[in-house]
Amino acid sequence: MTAMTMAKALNEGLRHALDADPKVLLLGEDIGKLGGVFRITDGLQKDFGEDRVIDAPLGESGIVGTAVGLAMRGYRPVCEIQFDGFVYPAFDQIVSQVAKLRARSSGSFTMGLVIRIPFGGGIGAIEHHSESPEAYFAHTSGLRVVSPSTPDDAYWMIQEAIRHDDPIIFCEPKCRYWEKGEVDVTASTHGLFDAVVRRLGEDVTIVTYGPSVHTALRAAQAAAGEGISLEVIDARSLAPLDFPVMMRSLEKTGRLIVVHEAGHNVSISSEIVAQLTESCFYSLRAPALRVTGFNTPYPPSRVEKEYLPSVDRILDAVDRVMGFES
Amino acid sequence: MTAMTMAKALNEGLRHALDADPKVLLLGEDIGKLGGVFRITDGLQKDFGEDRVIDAPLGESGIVGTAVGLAMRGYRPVCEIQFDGFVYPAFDQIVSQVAKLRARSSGSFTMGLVIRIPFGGGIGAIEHHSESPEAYFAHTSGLRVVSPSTPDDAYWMIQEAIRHDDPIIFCEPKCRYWEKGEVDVTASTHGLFDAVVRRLGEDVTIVTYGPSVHTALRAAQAAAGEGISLEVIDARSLAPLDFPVMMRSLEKTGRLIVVHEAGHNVSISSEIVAQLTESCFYSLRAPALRVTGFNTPYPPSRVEKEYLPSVDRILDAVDRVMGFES
Amino acid sequence: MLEEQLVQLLSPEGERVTHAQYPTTLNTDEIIALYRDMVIVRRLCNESTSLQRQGQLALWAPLQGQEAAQIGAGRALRTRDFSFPSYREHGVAWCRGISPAEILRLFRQVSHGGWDPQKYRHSVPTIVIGNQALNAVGYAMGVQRDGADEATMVFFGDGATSQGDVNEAFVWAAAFNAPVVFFVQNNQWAISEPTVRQSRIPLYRRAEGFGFPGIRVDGNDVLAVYEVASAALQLAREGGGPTLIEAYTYRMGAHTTSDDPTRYRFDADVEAWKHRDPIERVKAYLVRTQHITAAALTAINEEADVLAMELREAVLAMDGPDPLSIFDHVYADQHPLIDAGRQEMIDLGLGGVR
Amino acid sequence: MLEEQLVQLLSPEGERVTHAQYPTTLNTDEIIALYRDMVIVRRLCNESTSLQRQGQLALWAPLQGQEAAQIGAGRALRTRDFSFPSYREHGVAWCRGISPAEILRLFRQVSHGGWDPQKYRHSVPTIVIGNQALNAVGYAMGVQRDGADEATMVFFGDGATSQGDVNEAFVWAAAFNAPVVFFVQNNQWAISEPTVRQSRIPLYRRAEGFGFPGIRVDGNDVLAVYEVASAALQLAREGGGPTLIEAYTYRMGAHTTSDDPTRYRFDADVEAWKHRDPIERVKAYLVRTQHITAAALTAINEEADVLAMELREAVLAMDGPDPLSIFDHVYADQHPLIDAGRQEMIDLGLGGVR
Ligand SMILES: Cc1ncc(C[n+]2csc(CCOP(=O)(O)OP(=O)(O)O)c2C)c(N)n1
Ligand SMILES: Cc1ncc(C[n+]2csc(CCOP(=O)(O)OP(=O)(O)O)c2C)c(N)n1
Ligand SMILES: [Mg+2]
Ligand SMILES: [Mg+2]
Repeated sequence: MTAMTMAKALNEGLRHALDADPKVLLLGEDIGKLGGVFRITDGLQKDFGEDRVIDAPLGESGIVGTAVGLAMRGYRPVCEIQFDGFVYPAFDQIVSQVAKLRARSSGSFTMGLVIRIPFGGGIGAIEHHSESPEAYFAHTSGLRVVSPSTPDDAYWMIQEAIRHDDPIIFCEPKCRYWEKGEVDVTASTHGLFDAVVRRLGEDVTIVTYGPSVHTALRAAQAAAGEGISLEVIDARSLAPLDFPVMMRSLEKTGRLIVVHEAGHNVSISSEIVAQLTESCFYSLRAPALRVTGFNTPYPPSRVEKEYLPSVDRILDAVDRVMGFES
Repeated sequence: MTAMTMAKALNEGLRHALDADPKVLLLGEDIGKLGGVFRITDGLQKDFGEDRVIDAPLGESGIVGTAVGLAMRGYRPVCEIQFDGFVYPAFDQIVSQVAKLRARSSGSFTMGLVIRIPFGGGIGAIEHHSESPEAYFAHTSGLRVVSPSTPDDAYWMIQEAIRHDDPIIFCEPKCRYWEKGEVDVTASTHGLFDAVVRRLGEDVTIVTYGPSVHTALRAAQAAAGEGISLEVIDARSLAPLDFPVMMRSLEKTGRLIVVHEAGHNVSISSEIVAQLTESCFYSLRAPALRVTGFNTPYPPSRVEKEYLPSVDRILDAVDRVMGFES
Repeated sequence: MLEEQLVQLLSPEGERVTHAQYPTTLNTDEIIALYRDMVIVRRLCNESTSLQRQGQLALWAPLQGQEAAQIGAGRALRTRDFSFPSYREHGVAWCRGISPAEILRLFRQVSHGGWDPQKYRHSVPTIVIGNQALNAVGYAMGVQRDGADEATMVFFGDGATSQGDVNEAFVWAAAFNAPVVFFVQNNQWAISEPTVRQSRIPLYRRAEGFGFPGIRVDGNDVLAVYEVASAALQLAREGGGPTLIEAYTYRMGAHTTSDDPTRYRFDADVEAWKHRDPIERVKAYLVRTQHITAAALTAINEEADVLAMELREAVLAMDGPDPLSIFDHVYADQHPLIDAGRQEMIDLGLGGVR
Repeated sequence: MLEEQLVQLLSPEGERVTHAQYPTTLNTDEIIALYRDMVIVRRLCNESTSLQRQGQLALWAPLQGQEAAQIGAGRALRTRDFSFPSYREHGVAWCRGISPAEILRLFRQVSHGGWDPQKYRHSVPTIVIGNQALNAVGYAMGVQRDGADEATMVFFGDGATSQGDVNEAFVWAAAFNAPVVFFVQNNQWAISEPTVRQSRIPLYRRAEGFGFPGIRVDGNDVLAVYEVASAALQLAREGGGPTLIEAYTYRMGAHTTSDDPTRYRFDADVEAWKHRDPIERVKAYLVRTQHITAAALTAINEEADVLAMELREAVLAMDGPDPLSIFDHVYADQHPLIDAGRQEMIDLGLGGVR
């Protein structure tokens, strides 16, 4: 076990991936000398060269579009999108090529590429630097979407994602980059697409992911003080969702709250609630609630605290599901 | 009342809009002399000139991006995207500018533009010509998304959308373009964002929209033969969704099926089910079901019949909700 | 005036023209082989149009008029090169060794692809205009990293030059000096829109602005296309970087079988271009120079007819696909939504080829 | 060598240079006014950097080194023209009459915009690189349709020229002969990437490939920028269509206050560019020619100091926003999700400025 930040864990994970497979390449804006604006690729160009750690011209469609071609040639490109709000110029390549080329070619082309997106808010940034675009990708058949919430997950999930033969949208909770955690560099504990129960509880199941896992755990601690026991599930994989883990929990607690930063309208939480209310119809003792960002564009960061799901808002929802008469 | 096809109704609606307001402009590929590949703009360039009915260079980001600028200048641009699968190059402009410019400018800029997208399958087309991208837009705060299912709605909704000061994604069910229906050219019956009960029923509420309304109505007819009464609601507005109309129905029937062509994962039906199971928790007598396209890329059209929600698949779901023990 | 800008080795009347930079490297047999290719792909194209008219294909995108551009470029490619088509490059696919029936699988909509792109080193068609230009540059960057003696060629139309992706592809190719050849067939129409709607200057000049060479070739002159394409491919293989080739040609038919070109262009223009027919041109040359016999001409036509009949039979026999196959290649690995969908389809009794 | 390509009217040492195509139209008072603008915007920029360092701003994007480019272009605009900034054009905003405090609203993150774009005829900042180029062309197409005697100018950086949107903007501007001027500040860096990563030839030449004029001006020479921009704007107003201006300049500071340029560039380069400082250049000219007195120079500096102090006070006093305001301008019309969100926030007790 080694303590490191998520940023460092990702950096180490990428380094291992570059070491393990000469076909692994990194592409992105400012990922070379600068090491990326978050320093996730710090030192990698120096050690692996400009041909493997590629400073890209300023165009996201170009980054993903050339990564597609590199994947066709048998490479394993890892794209860095500098911030969540800058992935949209690449949306066409992602939806029309990345997600579909394997099927179109009846499996002849392997789209073994990873698109890393530092996502979510809470860092006091300006517009377009705090978005949560995961729903767009989760809705797109042909893609997989994952999000680590701890340094250990970051270290392992990035390596597993790079090794995987499917295209993976890798959402990194940027507000957690600098939090430290223990990393077990000897072996990974969970499968890439497994949901994980982060805290056992009896009364309410909280399903969440990425930046909000930490918030939910703090809420659970606070709730425990009031005698309410929250089970916190880190979804980790947003597409596919690991419903069996969530169902087992819900069958126990009978109450569900889903938490994420994206607005709730047509979102990951919509899918979780829809699917679980179908699968656990008998077990549900109260309507499932969602604690999410509001359905507005991400606001100026001076008011992001009020926009984002907070411990208070989660506890408020806990009160509501606990108080529901059923 | 006049009988006309949806294609003709849209053409007439656009003509009225062009007539009524000199600021209305149409932009799109091949919308001039050709009248669009579906002939929705047939004759309009001839009558309103090349400055108002603009054959665009081949670039969807260009179409939407210039429309944004025209809207800033006080015009009311109506963009035609030739087929659903070609809207993605414009995704960045739609998400980052169209949806956000009003808020960013504190209301100084009005994004009174319409993006028309012939959407959905069932016409035997090749890849990228049968997609259902509505979930992407419905998830995006700042946009509104509507879809007519009848010629009468097409005629009125396009005019209302053009007059509206918010940006509207206008999803036209292309497989219904050539079906005729009565159009009341004297007055519109419903508000642009109202859901409408297309058929009254007692046992199960079917919520659907666009191309699937027709399918649901046929299923309702078939079910009636077996003594089961389906209430069919045409959502019409996909963002915002008109929940009060759906709730009233569900409180009566206690059973819900949502039908659409897009895959169900993180979709409009996810949101409808999540919201209605929360709002109508007491009324629900069976788990809500979804009958949708499969979660794969849209398949070769030789098998689209099997991919799309059909009368049989709806009836199968009806059997399941009716048979559910609660 | 037009001709001045164009690299041309055969005049429209089939006279040999010399060009300082591009001597002909082809012998008579090779020229006859190109002629044969062109006759065959046109014949197969016509057969496909009629198959579509008879309801056997969902759609057809005819190549008529563009045979010289496609065969010239397609034959300039070496086996180990890799090529990226749009949706109209049936002639290039033919050169890559893909069978006509495989080409029609997409148009019969039993598949979105139709052939194994790795086997033929020719990617599956790209329908979203312009996407493949960036994919090709990426592929070429891979070739470059492999240190391989290969070139990548990507095909798109005049309309595609307006797409952001194509222009980003130019940026990337220039920035990385990628071994890629951009081959634009300027057939003068993007469905109903003339090229002037996309650009007010000749398209080959676009490359200058990005800092790499652009060249305009008479796209109806198979000898010229072959030489220009060969030179650009060789330059790419040798590390000379990208080239943009504009093959100036004409779409003699409709955009696709869904299109009605009478709505937007004059018959007279179409007639005028018949005098520049790429097949007639090389035939005139071969006949005038007595490089080909009447018997050989007949034999080629007959061979084309046979291939057309074989194609028809293959298409009529082309079944399926099994609806269950839509779940087969979405992911490389197990996926719960795929498993559930497959099971649902089986339960609904929708599987199986009918 | 570099200078040869550049339109220059003042040498780095402040000597007047003549240019056949661009005579100076400015009198001494006007040149002094430009100097004053430049001194003020630099002073305000430095104040903003220190406000950021003190935690009063979320971020700051300094313009240091680019004052001549921005003031030259900004003053060439007429009131009725419309301009589209990126995120660094504080100097242009100043010229448009926007108050320094309004400019800082975005950087304090009390707003994503900061000023009323219709009032000042200067759009809100665009952060997604390249988007505004297409928006500007659309705006210019509106001007064209209105038959108005106005030009549109759009600002972006060297990095932005790689984006699809910027190149599509070139396509559209050329196709419609839109009255738009593309003003690229080539400050030689896109964060850590030198311009050569985007293009291997000078950026102004990109326009040629799209069929409209491109011109490279010394972006550190305010006189030259003013004249080149004025001419291009006038051409646009008169129906002459688009121009691409590349202002060759240098980002003397960091990309933003979040950036650490020591990781990717040499101090020596930064030092070298100090000799080309745009403010020193015009000052040297004014002093050498005795067009300005020492007292006047001091007065300008003092005025700048006062403005900086006023800015600081305004920023410190800048409150809010009320969290409830996030619901105010998302839609023009009633929307149930907005109503519900607002109500939820009120119920949670989160509203109100703190
Ligand atoms: C992104 C996108 N937008 C629109 C279309 C619809 N479309 C198909 S072909 C075509 C015209 C293409 O013209 P060009 O590039 O000249 O190729 P050609 O068909 O002439 O070979 C259009 C607009 C598309 N396929 N993709
Ligand atoms: C689409 C997009 N991708 C990435 C970014 C992140 N980013 C912000 S500024 C910048 C560099 C821009 O360079 P340039 O265009 O030269 O403008 P400058 O900052 O030098 O004024 C980048 C990559 C962005 N804002 N938008
Ligand atoms: Mg064409
Ligand atoms: Mg720059």
